[in-house]
This record gives sequence, structure tokens and C-alpha cells, in this order.
Amino acid sequence: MIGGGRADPTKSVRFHVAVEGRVLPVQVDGDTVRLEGAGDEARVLDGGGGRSRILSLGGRPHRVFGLRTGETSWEIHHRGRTFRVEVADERRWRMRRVRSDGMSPAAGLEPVRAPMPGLVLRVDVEEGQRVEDGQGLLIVEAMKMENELRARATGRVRRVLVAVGESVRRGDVLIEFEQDAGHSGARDGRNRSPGDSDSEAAP
Amino acid sequence: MIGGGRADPTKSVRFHVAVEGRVLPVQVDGDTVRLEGAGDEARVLDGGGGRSRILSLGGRPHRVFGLRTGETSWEIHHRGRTFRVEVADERRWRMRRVRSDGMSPAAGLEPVRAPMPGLVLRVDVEEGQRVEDGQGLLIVEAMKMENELRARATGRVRRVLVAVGESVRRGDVLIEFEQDAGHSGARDGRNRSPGDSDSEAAP
Amino acid sequence: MLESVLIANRGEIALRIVRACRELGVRSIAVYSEADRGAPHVLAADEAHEIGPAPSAESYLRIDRLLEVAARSGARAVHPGYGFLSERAVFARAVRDAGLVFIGPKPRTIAAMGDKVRARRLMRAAGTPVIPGSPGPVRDPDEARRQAREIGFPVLLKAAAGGGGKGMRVVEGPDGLERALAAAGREAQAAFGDPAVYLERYLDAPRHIEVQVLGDEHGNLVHLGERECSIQRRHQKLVEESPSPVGTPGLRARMGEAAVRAARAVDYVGAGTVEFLYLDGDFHFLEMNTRLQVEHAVTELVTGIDLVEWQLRVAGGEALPFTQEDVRLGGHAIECRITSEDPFQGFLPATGRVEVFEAPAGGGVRWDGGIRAGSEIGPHYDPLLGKLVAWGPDRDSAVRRMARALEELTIVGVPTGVPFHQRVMRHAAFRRGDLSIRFIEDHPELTAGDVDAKELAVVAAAAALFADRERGPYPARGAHADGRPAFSAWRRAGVKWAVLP
Amino acid sequence: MLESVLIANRGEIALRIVRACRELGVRSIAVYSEADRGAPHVLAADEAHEIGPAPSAESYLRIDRLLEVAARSGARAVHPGYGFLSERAVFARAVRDAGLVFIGPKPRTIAAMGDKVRARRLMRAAGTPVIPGSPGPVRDPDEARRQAREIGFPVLLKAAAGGGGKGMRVVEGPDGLERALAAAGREAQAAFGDPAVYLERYLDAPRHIEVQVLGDEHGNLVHLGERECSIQRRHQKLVEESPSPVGTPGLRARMGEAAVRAARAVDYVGAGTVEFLYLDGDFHFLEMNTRLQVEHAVTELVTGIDLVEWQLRVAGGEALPFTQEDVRLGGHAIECRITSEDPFQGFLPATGRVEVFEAPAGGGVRWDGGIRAGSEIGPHYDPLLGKLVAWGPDRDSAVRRMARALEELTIVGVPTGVPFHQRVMRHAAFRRGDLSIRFIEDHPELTAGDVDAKELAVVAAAAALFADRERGPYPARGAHADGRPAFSAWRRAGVKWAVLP
Repeated sequence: MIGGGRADPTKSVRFHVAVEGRVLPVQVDGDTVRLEGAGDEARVLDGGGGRSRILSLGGRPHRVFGLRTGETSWEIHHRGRTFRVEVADERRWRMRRVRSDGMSPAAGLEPVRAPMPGLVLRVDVEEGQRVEDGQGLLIVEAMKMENELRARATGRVRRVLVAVGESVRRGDVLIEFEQDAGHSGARDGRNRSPGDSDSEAAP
Repeated sequence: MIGGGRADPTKSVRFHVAVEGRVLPVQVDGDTVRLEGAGDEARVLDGGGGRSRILSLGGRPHRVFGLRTGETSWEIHHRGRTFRVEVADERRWRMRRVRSDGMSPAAGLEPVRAPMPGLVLRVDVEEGQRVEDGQGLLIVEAMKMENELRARATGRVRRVLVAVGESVRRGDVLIEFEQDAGHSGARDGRNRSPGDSDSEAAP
Repeated sequence: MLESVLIANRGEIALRIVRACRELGVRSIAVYSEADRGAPHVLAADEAHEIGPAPSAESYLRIDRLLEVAARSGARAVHPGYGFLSERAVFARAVRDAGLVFIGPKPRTIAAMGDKVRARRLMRAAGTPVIPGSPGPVRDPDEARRQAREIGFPVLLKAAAGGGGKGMRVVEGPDGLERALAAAGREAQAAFGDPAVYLERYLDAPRHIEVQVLGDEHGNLVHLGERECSIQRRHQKLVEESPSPVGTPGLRARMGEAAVRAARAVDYVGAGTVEFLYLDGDFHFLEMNTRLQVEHAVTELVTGIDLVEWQLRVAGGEALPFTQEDVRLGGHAIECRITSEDPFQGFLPATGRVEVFEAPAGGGVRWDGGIRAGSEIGPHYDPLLGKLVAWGPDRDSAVRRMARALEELTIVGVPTGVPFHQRVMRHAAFRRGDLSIRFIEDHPELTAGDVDAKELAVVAAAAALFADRERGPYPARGAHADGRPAFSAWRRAGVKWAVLP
Repeated sequence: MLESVLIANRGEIALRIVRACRELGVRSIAVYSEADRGAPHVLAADEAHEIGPAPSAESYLRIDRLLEVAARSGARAVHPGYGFLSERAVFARAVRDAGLVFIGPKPRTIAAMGDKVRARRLMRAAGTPVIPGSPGPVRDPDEARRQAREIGFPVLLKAAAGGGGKGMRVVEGPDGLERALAAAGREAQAAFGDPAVYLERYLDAPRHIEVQVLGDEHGNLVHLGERECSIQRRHQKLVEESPSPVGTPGLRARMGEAAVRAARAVDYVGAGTVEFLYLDGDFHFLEMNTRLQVEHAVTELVTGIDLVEWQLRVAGGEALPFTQEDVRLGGHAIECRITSEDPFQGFLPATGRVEVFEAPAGGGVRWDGGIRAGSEIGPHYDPLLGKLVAWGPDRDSAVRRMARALEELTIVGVPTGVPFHQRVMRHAAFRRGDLSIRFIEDHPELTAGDVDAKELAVVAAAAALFADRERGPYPARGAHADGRPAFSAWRRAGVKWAVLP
């Protein structure tokens, strides 16, 4: 329970925190949180407030918010920004290392997922079709804007899971790929600069 | 559970609500709340939000907040004002009517209670002492102001439960009375107009 | 003064209008879709009526339902806000035909300016410089190619019925033209109910500077200075300010006169905005918005004039009590639009539930929002959550105050543009006032997802702490006190994080 | 500009000062008691240090600890806020002796004005009209009786070291004098560490009008117009405004000159306030507050001058860049002090937890607060939760805007003065500007606990609805998500409601 007691408050617990592509080992010892290596030490100033905590790091107070989004995943909010974070304690961390190969994201081709809830306006590819890097795949409308999702590499379409007129939810898998000549994936228009002078609507 | 399901959502439930010295019978039927006699009917516009509800009364939306303070007692907040309310369903209401005599507050002499948390600075009466209406009984300091509590009627001090230097919490009984010549009670300076030209500090 | 006003809108602007009504003693009548039951604008109004399901086509765009509510509630006037039906002449006409006052210009003014092609012709006739472009809408790819060659690439596709960046596309060369035309047409159809698109020369890195005008029914027409809104992403403004960093009294007078002339050419009544592109001392007419702008608050802060109040007064027949000489700009105001978009993911819009909301406060800060803790941000409407506005005696103090206010603004539950705005306020080019509509492209560091080590340390410490305090299985403990899970199903569906240890 | 400032205060004023520091790029160093861990002023600061347990005598009044933190953090200056140590010359001196800048006037200025008896003598010498009273502190009941007879009843007992209503008593006749003297002395001792009390004639129903002054170290001294703060309860201001409804330019000039003369007599540097009682065109010196006032924001809104910014600048040695002629009042501003006191229970202060907090927003509204959702309001400090300020182009629009903002301000969990202020804003006498320090006594309907039938209906409907939705035993379901009960033990102890059915 948030703010509630821990199983054994006297025992220090070690966590591995994956955030923004890095993994940081962190030790929690009661109201003291230590970042290994960095030499940083945070003190819990105020433990109340449900989803919020106040930490002091080098005398500077920080208000942080945590929303749990899954078994080991959290959204941490700090100074206006939201970070998606994975947190594993020592036990889970070891299990994980045995099962997969360290901390790298699951290998293989990434399917195209809906970046937001919306309506499928058009599907431009068929199953089995070969697609080139940058090729338009389908158009999803959301928040009154059209968003063209494109291939991020060259590959072959394994499955198209949606049809025109269908509503999709954020994260829904829309198209799956298989290797053709080299890795394939999807490029969904994110991280492109806004003024890209082409026909792609921003999401 | 707030916002949660009711035992039988199809059944209308009748409540008796005591607020500001009046008792109003109210019927709750799913998302419709009917005030008997008044002909008023409120509709629940929005049931979410934990402690808040939005009611529509004659087309006008009202946001209300409810904090449960006891088995049958609530604090209801509406447009900046806090109301202390007692709510009983039909069963409790009948039980109550059999046990006591209707809705009037418990009869008898009211003890002096601490109107706020504070420190007892002075006690001016002793057990067994006769006190006159308006007579100063003790002084409690809180939020840096002195507050003199006075007798609200003539009576006799039965018990003094605090001593000088003691911290008291809001609601703590400080002095109990017994009848002497007529009813007795305490007048604690509340509801007095601010400029009362005497030595009594406002709480 | 009008006795009552029906507000045919939602979100922050509906609340803004309700506030003005309340302050003037005008009865406010809100409408809401099923998704907006209990929304802040509903709650603040004197009365509120449900008008249909969440999709705007079935609620906020339903003229018939709006008029039905107006009749039922005895409304005397209708305020359309911005977006939705605000620039639809057919709506203004329907409101008038129902015997109500439409709070905005005459239907024929809206029609004249709403048809961007016709507006360009009118403005040219009125002597206002206009950007070279196609003489009319382009119907097919071939015509588009011909026109584009004549104008010269890059060209800008624009919805003839448009505004606000919808149905707009920049096309670099002939290759992308056909697809862009189709997409722009569909978007224009969806947004404005009219697929017509025309071409304009695409100016390289101009500033967007616009002039607020205000007119009454008695022939008075003044301008209230300029706003610079150059910081845009895909033609959606993100940061606005008044005055413009290049706004000398001379330029203000010239642009102000051009704007008043443009407004007079269409017999303008009420509040409106004439938009210009500014480049190297010259300015060209872009379009006129015949409604209240999102960014009207910066003008209010520097002039002390409440624009919505004057919309209501003018609609009620009052004459403006001030002349052009009485209008004086004092200090500097900046607005940041706060949207539920992730600036580090290409401004990807996000849906979700606002778990924590705290507005900034203190001197010189204004928050105009439409959310509170518990608000669900759905996929049906604009991602604008609210507008943060800061005033200071000069630009630099306004910028510093905005930076302070952005630190205080707390919205937890959906990603927002707050960290982007924080970077803008600290950015040297912005501090210098060195702006253009390519500002975001020219400064990719504003939207780069980098995190400094100190920040990472805080986030990691926080994550470990939360994980330590809440060891049980998910979602049992993360649930709300009212039994609902901490995230809506939609939101949960969006978690597509690589599974780490 | 000063590099860093330690803020020796808490609550809204500490946050106010942190904001100014942030906007000026000054490092802010907060201090806090155990009860204030994680309070808004702590969180907003660049760094924060704990200085002791909750009681102020063991934390915020501990000069030694404050100076220790200043040394440890490398603070260059100390801002005392208001209350606490702000008018203790000994503190100002200690700060200076530690080689730091004290943000306020010179210690001898504080001492001269802090001794109310001496201040009266000084002012009389400077030619400022002063209310008749005892020439010095009264030491015993006999002397008090003698003096009171000479002055004439009713008399006002006042703490010589005082201010802010503490240690103050009105005495109608000889009977109550002795007890009042003892109580006032004790209160004065507790609040200011000095039991000395003096007598003044009690004027019948004057207005409280005060003048803001601002001086620098280079001999510049200006006034920033007046504030009327007549609506008081036991000498605690509740509503303040600028300008005063009786504030003609002529009166403003006369009072302003008197205030500047008074300030000059004590070599004033920084922001200060000269308070007057005004009756029938005449005004008498009441006292000078040698610090920032709670109500400084109304002056900021009508002058556009940020008082805390100028406190910091002047303390850093800057000269005021404006003269008396540059200071102009624009529009009208009103402030309502929002305290955790129940206006329908004699303003009984209440402790508890703020369960819901929503600040009002929109144009012309300013919230300066020190709370957020989850704040615990304990018994150790002032019940001031925050200040709501509204600006309008004229008094009437400011009043209407304040009424609107009061409707939006949502504080659930402790009773507040909000409903009282709502009644004041609607009150005909207030609307007319017909004010005196007896306003609340003269209009008992403002604090009468009556409820209209419509309101009762809503409350009863709400109560039944909540009870219907939450039938289980208490407190199992009413608990917070974090496992704490919905009310602290103290709060629960306060529930002394008669048990109804």
C-alpha cells in the first residue's frame, strides 16, 4: 500500500531501475535512497500524499509522483515531465537475466502499433507485401488530424490486423512484419520534426 | 464504497437527513434523489471523483463533496460552506425513534468542550462551585489567541477535567456541570459578534 | 446587457465565457456531450444541458440540438467560442433566424472571410498585401501541379474553409503533391465539412504576427495591438505573446491600420483577428479569424480590456466607450498552450486521466483551463488542456515569470507540453526574441528527449522508492479509493514499454 | 542583485517570496518546522532546511537556528516575511551582525516603530495627527484606571510591541479593565515576548486606511497609494482593497505625504506601511508596520509594481527607478483573506486536513496561498490559508470578479471564511463602499448561520446520495488510498455533533 509499511522496514532493498534507455541500481534503506556509483543520496522529506513523495537531494527538495502502470512498470512525473520506468528488485532482476539476455528490448521486428486511439481511414498494404523504409502503411485519424504510419525499415507484411473504418485503441497492434531483406519495423511519424515538408500529418 | 455498486441498485432507499436543525426525508432511487414534500428532484450528473458528486437540481449543476466523519455523520461541502449532517436510513431511523425521543439533541446539561486544540492557560472555577451565566470558567490559548470560555447558564461545576498547562484537543470535555438553580451549560464565546467590548478574546 | 447566453462550446473556452457571464450577471447556459458530464464548464454555468454522444459531429456540431436547447432554456444569445461552429456562417445565420443574438460578426462577414480564396481577393481589393497563390481552389492533381509550378515550390496547401492548421500541408516538390492534396482534402472535409483546398507560396521562416480588432454596431472599430505567435508546430500555435519582440510603435500603427482596414472591408462587428506573415519589415495578409482566438488573453493582459466582456456588450448593442487613442499597451504578456501531447514523441497526443492537477498561482500569472483532478482526456476533442499566461512589466520579466509558473503547473496522468515550454523559456534565441514559424525545426534541442544525469537520478530514486513502498501485485493497490483502477483501459492499452528486467 | 535569500517564514508569504526569488534568479533557501515538511514553500525553494519542532518558539522564532542555516547554506540575505521575527529589531540586528543583509528597514527603525508608545511620540513630533492615549505603557491596573478615566471610555488596550490585533482589547468601562489588562499582557508576551500594554482612545467606527511606502538607501521614498482594510474582526483584517472607496486624489495626496513624512522621520528603507484611522475626512496615525503586509498584493495589482521584487532590489542597494509622479493607480483590487475559521461559529479556528483544493483561475484573479490538497492545518500557526485577490477596471467589476472567484475557490476538509466573503461581496453596504471597522458588528447577517431552503435541499440530497453509495461501516471505506483514515485523530475528536437518528 502506498505510504504503508514495508515487509521489513529495517532491511535495505536493492532495485534496478530502467529509465530512458539506462539501468540504474538503487538502494532503498528506510527513508534513504542511494544511487549506486553516482554517490547521490536522496532523503524522503514527506511520505504522505498518496501518489506523491517529496525527496531531498543535496538539500534541494523534489516533488515526484508515481503512477503504477503494471507489475514492474511505473510512470514517474517530475518537474512537468513524465518518465516511463521499469523497476525490478534483486530477485526479479536475476530471474530476468536468466530468461532473456540482459536489459535490451525484446529482439525481433517491432509491429506497428496505434500511437493513439483513433479510426483507421485507409490501409495501403496487404499481407505478404514487401515494404520499403519510409513507405506509407496506413492512415489513422485521431483528435481530428490524420496520422500516416510508415515503415521504418524494409521488410515484409506478415499480418494486417485492422480494416478501414475500425476503431483502434492506443497500443493496439495494427500490422506485423517479418524479415525480408534485412530488419523491418515501423516508423510511425514520431520524433520527426514538425515541419517535415511532406504529406504526413503530425499525430 | 464511494461510487461503487449498491446492494440492490433497483431498490429505492429512504433516508432521514438532519441538517442545520431540520430533518428532511430523502428518497434515493439509482441516480435520482427526491426530496419529499419539497417536490425537488436531483439527478446525479457525474458519479465519479471519489469524494465529489455533481447533482443537477432544476437544470442547475451543483458540485457537492462528502466526507464521512462517523457511522451516520457526514460533512457535506457545497459552494464554499461546510455542513455537518446526520443521515439515517429507514431502519436506523425507526430504531432511533424507539430508543430516544425523536430528533432533538440529547437532553441535559452540556459540558464545556474545547472549541479548538490548544493549551489551558488558566482555570477559574473549582468542582462544586456555583457559576453564573456569563461567568468566566477557563482560558484556552490556541493559534496565538486567548479564548475565554464562559458559563452559558447558571449551574454548579461537577467536574473539572483539565489543569493549567495541559494541552487539549478539539472536542475534549473540559468542565462538566450539574443543575443548581435551573439549567446550566457553557457559553464558549462562539457566535458572539467580534467587537464585543469586553475582555474576551475571540477563538 | 444580454439577459442570457448559450455557450456552444466546451473546455477552457466555454469556462472562460461562463466566467465573463457570471461577472456581468448574464445567465450562462452550458451544453455538454456525454463525455463532458460534470466537466468544469458545465459546473460553472447557471444551467447545463446534454446534447449528445462524445463525437462532436453528434453533439457540439449539432446545430439543431443547440437551437433546441436555446429554445428550451430561453437563451437570448449564443456564443460559439472558437473551433466547432464558430466560423460557420450557416450556424450564425441559423442562430439569427431563431431570433437569437449571435455573438460574433454578421453571417456574411464570416462567409467572406471563411472562404479563404474569396478573402484573399477582398483583401487585395482593400489594398492589403497578400501572399501569391492560386486564384481559387484546386480541384484535381493536374491543376494543382500547374498552379504549384506557377507559384513555385515549396507550396502550402490550405483548406479554403479552414483555419487552425487543419487541412494544411507544405509540399516541397511535385512528387508529394497528389497524396498531400488528397489528405488535406479529407482533413478539410472532416474539420470544416468542405474539401476545397487552394495553394499559396510557402514563405521561408517568416514571423506570424496578428492584430486583434474590436468593432461595434455603431461603426467604431479599433485594434488592440499585435500578438506574435511564431512558435508553431504544424501551424498549431504553441507560444504567443504581446507585443511582438519586433513590434515597434511604427510597425504596430501600420499593421493596426491594415487590420482595421481589412475588418472594415467586411463590415466587422465584435472581436476578430487579422493574421499576417511578417518577413524583413514587410507583412502579408494570411487570413482573418472571425471569432475569439485561443490566445486572446495576452491582449487582455497588456490592454486591461476584457475581450469576452466586450464581445457580450457589443452583441447587446453597446457602443465601445474607448477610441484608438485610449488603447494603450502596458507591459508584456506571454501565453503557453498546454496540451496533452508529448513533446519528446513528436507531440503525440495522449489520452488518459488527470490524476493530479495544480494550477500555478501568485502575481502576474493567469491560468485559463478546462480540467481538474479526475478529468478524463478522451480522443474526441482538441488536446488543449489550458493556457498559462504570464504578465510582466517588460518581456524579460514576463519570460522569467512564465518559467516560474511552468515549474508550478502540475498535471500528472497525461504527458503535456510543459517541459517543451520550459525549454523554450530558457532558450537563448527565444530570450533574444529571435523567432520565426520555423523556430521548432531550427532548434531541435527543444524536442530532443535527452535527460540530464541529475534528473535521471531523481527519477530513478523516485521509482525505487515507489516500488519499495508498494510491493504487492498490480493493480490491487494502485486502485483509486473509489475502486476504479488507477488507469482507464485505454490508457493501459497504450503501455507498450519494452519489458525490462 | 542579491545572490541568495534565506526566507525566515512559512506558509503563503514564504512561497510568495520564493516566487519572487525564482523570477529574479536569486537562490531561495527555505526553512521549515517538523510540521511543515514538504509544505509548498519548502518545495518551491532551491533548498530547504529543517529548523525544529512545530511550535514556532522552537522553530520559526529561533534566531540561532536561522543564522546557523544561513551560515551553512551560504545565504547572503534574510527575508523575514510578516509576523514571526519580522518586526523584531533584535533579529534584524543579529542578521546584520552575522554579515548578512536584512531585507527590511534598519534595526533602529524597527525598534522606533515597534515600540508603539515611542512611535506615537515620534509621529506627533513629525506633525502627524495621533490618537489620544496614555503617554507610555501602563504597568498596573491602578495606573490603567487612571489613564483610562483621563482618556475616556471606551479605551483600547494595545501591546506596545504589538501589531496585527494580538494583545489588543476594547474596554467599555472600569469593570473589565483589570482582567483585560492581564489577558492583553499575556497575549503580548506570548506573541511578541514583551508584556507592555498602553491605552488609546477607542474611536467609534472609523475606517482603517493605510499607505504603502517604499524607500531605497539613496534617499528616495515614494508612496504607492492607499489600501482600505476596514473589514476586520477583532483587529484582524479580512477584506482589503485599493484604492479606498473614499480615496479621492486629494485625500490620497494628503495621506501619502503624511506617510512619507512619517517614514522619513525614521529613515525608512524598503517596503513599509503607515496605518491611519480615518473618520469624517480626518485621519490619525495608528502605527507603522516596518515590514511587508499581508495585503500588499492589492497595491501590486493597481500599481503594476512588484513589492517583493523591490524589497529585494532595494536590499541589494539598487535605487528606485521611478519617482512619485511615475506611480499611477490603475483599476481597483480587492483581497479576501481565506482562513480556516468558521464564520458561522464566531470565526472559530479549525484544524484538519485539506482534502480537496482548487484555486480559482481566469482573468483578473490572483491566488496567493500556502496550501495544497493533503495539507494538514495544525494548531501551531496562523489560520491564514491564502489570499484571493481580484482586479477590475473599476471597483464594481473587481467586486463582481471576486464574487465569481469565491465561487470557484474550493477548499474541502476545513471550514473557511469563503461563505462570509461571498456574503460581503453581495452586501449592499459593501457595494456602496460604506465601510468602517465596525462593519461586521453592524451587519450581523454576514455571520448568521442561516441557510436558504434551496441550499438545504442540495445538501440533504447530497448527504443521502453519499450515504446511499457508502453503506458499509465507518471508517473502513472512508479511508484514504494510502491507508490513513479520512480524518486525523484531532479532527475526529472535534466531532461533537448531537447524535441524531
